[in-house]
Amino acid sequence: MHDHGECNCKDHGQTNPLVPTMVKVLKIVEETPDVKTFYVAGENGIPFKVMPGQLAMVSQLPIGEGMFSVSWQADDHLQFAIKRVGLLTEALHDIEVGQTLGVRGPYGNGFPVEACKGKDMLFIGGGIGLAPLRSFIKYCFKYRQDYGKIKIIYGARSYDDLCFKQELFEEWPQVPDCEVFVTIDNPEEKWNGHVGFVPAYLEEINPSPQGTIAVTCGPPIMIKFVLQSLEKMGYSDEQVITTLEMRMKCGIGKCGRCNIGSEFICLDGPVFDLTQLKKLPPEW
Amino acid sequence: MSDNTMKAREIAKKLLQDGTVDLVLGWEKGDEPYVSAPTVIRDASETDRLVVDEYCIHDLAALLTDYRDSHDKIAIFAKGCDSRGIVRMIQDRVITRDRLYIIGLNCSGMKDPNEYARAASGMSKITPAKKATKCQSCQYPNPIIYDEILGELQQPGADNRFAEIEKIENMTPDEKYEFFSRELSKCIRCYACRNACVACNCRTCIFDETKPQWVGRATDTVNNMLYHIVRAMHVAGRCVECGECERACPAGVPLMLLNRKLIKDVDQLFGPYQAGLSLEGDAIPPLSRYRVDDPDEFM
Amino acid sequence: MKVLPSDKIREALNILSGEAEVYVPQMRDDVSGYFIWADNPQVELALDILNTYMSPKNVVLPQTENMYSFSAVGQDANVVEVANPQGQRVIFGIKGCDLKALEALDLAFLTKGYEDEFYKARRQNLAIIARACYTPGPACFCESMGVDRLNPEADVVIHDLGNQSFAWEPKTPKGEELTSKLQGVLVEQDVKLPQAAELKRKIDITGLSEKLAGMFEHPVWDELSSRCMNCGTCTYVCPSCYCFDIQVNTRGEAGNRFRCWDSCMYREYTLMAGGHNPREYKKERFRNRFLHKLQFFNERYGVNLCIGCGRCVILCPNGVNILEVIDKLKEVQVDA
Amino acid sequence: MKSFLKYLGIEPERYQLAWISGSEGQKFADVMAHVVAEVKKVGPNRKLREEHE
Repeated sequence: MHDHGECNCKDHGQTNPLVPTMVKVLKIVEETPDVKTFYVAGENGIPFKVMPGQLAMVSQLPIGEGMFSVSWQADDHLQFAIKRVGLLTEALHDIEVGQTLGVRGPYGNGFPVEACKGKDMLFIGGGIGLAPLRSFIKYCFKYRQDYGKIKIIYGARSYDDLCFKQELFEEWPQVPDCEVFVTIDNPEEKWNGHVGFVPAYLEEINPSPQGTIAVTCGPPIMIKFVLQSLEKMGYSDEQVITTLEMRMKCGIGKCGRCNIGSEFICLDGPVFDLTQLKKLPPEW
Repeated sequence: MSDNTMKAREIAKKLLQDGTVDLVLGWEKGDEPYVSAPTVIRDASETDRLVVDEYCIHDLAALLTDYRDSHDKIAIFAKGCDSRGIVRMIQDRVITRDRLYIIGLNCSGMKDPNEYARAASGMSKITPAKKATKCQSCQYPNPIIYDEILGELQQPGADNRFAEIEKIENMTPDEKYEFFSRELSKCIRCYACRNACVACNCRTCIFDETKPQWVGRATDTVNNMLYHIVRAMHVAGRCVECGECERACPAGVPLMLLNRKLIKDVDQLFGPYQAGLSLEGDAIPPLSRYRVDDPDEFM
Repeated sequence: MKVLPSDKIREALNILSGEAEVYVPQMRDDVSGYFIWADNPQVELALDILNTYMSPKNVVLPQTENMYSFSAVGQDANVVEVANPQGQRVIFGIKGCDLKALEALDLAFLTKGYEDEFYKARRQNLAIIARACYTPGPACFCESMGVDRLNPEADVVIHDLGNQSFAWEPKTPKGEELTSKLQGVLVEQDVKLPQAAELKRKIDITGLSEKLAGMFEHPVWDELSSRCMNCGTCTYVCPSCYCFDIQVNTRGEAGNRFRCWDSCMYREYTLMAGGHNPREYKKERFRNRFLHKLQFFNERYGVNLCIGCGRCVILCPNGVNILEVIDKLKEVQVDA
Repeated sequence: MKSFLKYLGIEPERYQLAWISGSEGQKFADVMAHVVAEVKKVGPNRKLREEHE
């Protein structure tokens, strides 16, 4: 069972892991027509500490609960980037600042931030898949000296669908030794950057696997092609990490639905490296 | 029935060998003498697994929904009630008639393997009936449509299907509610009745919907009653009275009391009509079409 | 040895019901299950049948269980009250196979980093009066699954002496406590325990879990799953199936969040909001259930999740039989 | 539907259908008054209601 890093998921407000603690929405940033980032915090700051890549169950009590990656854990608030796809997310997109939400967590193993120290980092994201990666990217920037060169390859369906545009185009390229490559699926007039799918763009850039860890997250179909491309480019299984998405209800490895084989995404995942993934049945 | 088994195997082998069909949907024996279970055979050499005996009670048409998106040509065994199920599937656009090779069985009434399994299990003290409850007052023992037929013509039984219904109709409202709430509170919401039903062939069932969620998943009496009322109304006018829902129910809920009431109402209100009896134009279920002379006393 | 005479059983249950909810096997129309004795003591006890259709898992995992109530007014909302099912519970007449299933549920709910508080509250103060099983049924294969049917691990083990009276054998301090509560009805008798009948069904599953690990893509799964119609009967009557769903019940500005049984056989069990479903088709769901029973749970907790009670074999409307599935899985060649 | 609900034990007065066009305001008022009177006669409904424990 993966250890939970330094996070202390046992001492959050509630003893019962299934009961949420209340937080208030401080700020809502509209990233794209269907993605918003919510800044939430409890009365005494963040309800619990979170490591990059970990998840939390966000609930609007009368509507429902959903599992989301924590896009970033600042000192005084948590950020969730949520795409409008279903019953709960639609309701969440209608709320305003000041709304009370329930949060419980943190769940999942999170990215192996320690093991990646000293390595070059290659982040490959698709659509809303950038949200979990962002928590690791900003962690690398926070401890910039611990990590080598950073490359970020990110794609979305259209220019409007690109998440975190402000960071993507202004902030991240300024970070020392960090390159950002952005692509969209089909050409648009106001876009003069690269056009094409992420896996193809990845093979075009062809970053060398030497001392590099590749981290990918996006729609399942994109992950499958990216994994193939990485293997073609000589990345060994240990060098490739992905974070997966499944339907989750309890978040504590009990309700049984988020399993790939005998592993639960919410408890043993969501982060797996390719060696682990290959041992599991191809059913995700 | 054993010569039917021989004939069934020959037909199936021939159909698979000359490629008329890609798979045969029939029954094979389980490891108990009273168990015949549905099976799919694609390889001509395996057709001697097939059997046609007195325990072949399942309506195989219900499994056709698994092949709605494939192009397999299917040979399917069908008793009287099953053939009405096939009509139902065709009328609901699940599968087209030309993809089916129907081997009809004139049926003299089947035994319910589940009843025998329960009796033999030691978990209940019921004595299994010689003829399953659903076959007791069967009106259509001979298949409605078929490409080939096995067995001699059978006579339909006495028609007292609605005796129970009338008995309930004469009860007071409170007695009726008390009866149904007690019966439906036994329901454990395993949806065997829905999955066994040929009329329940929607791609996304209303009970799987979450946006909005029409019927709660809690198993209290009201949610259970709502589930059964909504399901009964959805199959009203389309239910072919095969009785599989009641037979499949692990909790013994008398579901046919609901379905038969609606069959009686549709028959009386919307003109003489029994579901799944013909594929011709005018046999469309009455609640799926509008006629000027439909009753509307509320106008 | 102490004996609980048949005419004193009702009295004993009434005594126990004084301070605890006593669950007993009862027949409701033709469905048998474990119900609270105090709810309707007039209903006959179902002690003369092999086992109940509905397994006793509802004692520790009710089919619908309220978790917490909340109020949500305007922009703010808060949890009002978290359910806390304290109170003593006694289960009377549970058999060795169902008890082994309870151990599997304990592993699932109380280990691996998190404890389920609701389950723990129900499980901790549960006294178990288990019934030794001398007359197995045709579909029973519990001993092949490692179940000790004659000497189950319980607080008290009772042995049916044939005339509806039971030899009473306390095993744990809690058992002694129950015995002292009932010493008014228990009588001292020297007693000859009945001869245990042999199990008709034996099945050897050694090495099956390892073999299954390499059989995920094997075509046998198409054939095995062809007769299944994906209803939830097998998962709901099974004593060791524990998957649950979390739902909300909102009435205006208040409501409660509850959990209820769920089945991996349903399509929307793994259907994601965006429409992606890792187990979209019947074969995948059927395969996942049997792999969970015979491989996944074993890999994760070291114990098989199938305890050989035979309920799914008896109650499956389409005749899916786990014994035939196991035989087929063992017999099939794995090329890779 | 009306006959089915009656069959289940819901008093028929509780479930009534009426076809009223947008312009028939008066008929709407009459039908409403009629329904209210009928339901009052039958008394408060105890059926198909979740009892809050």
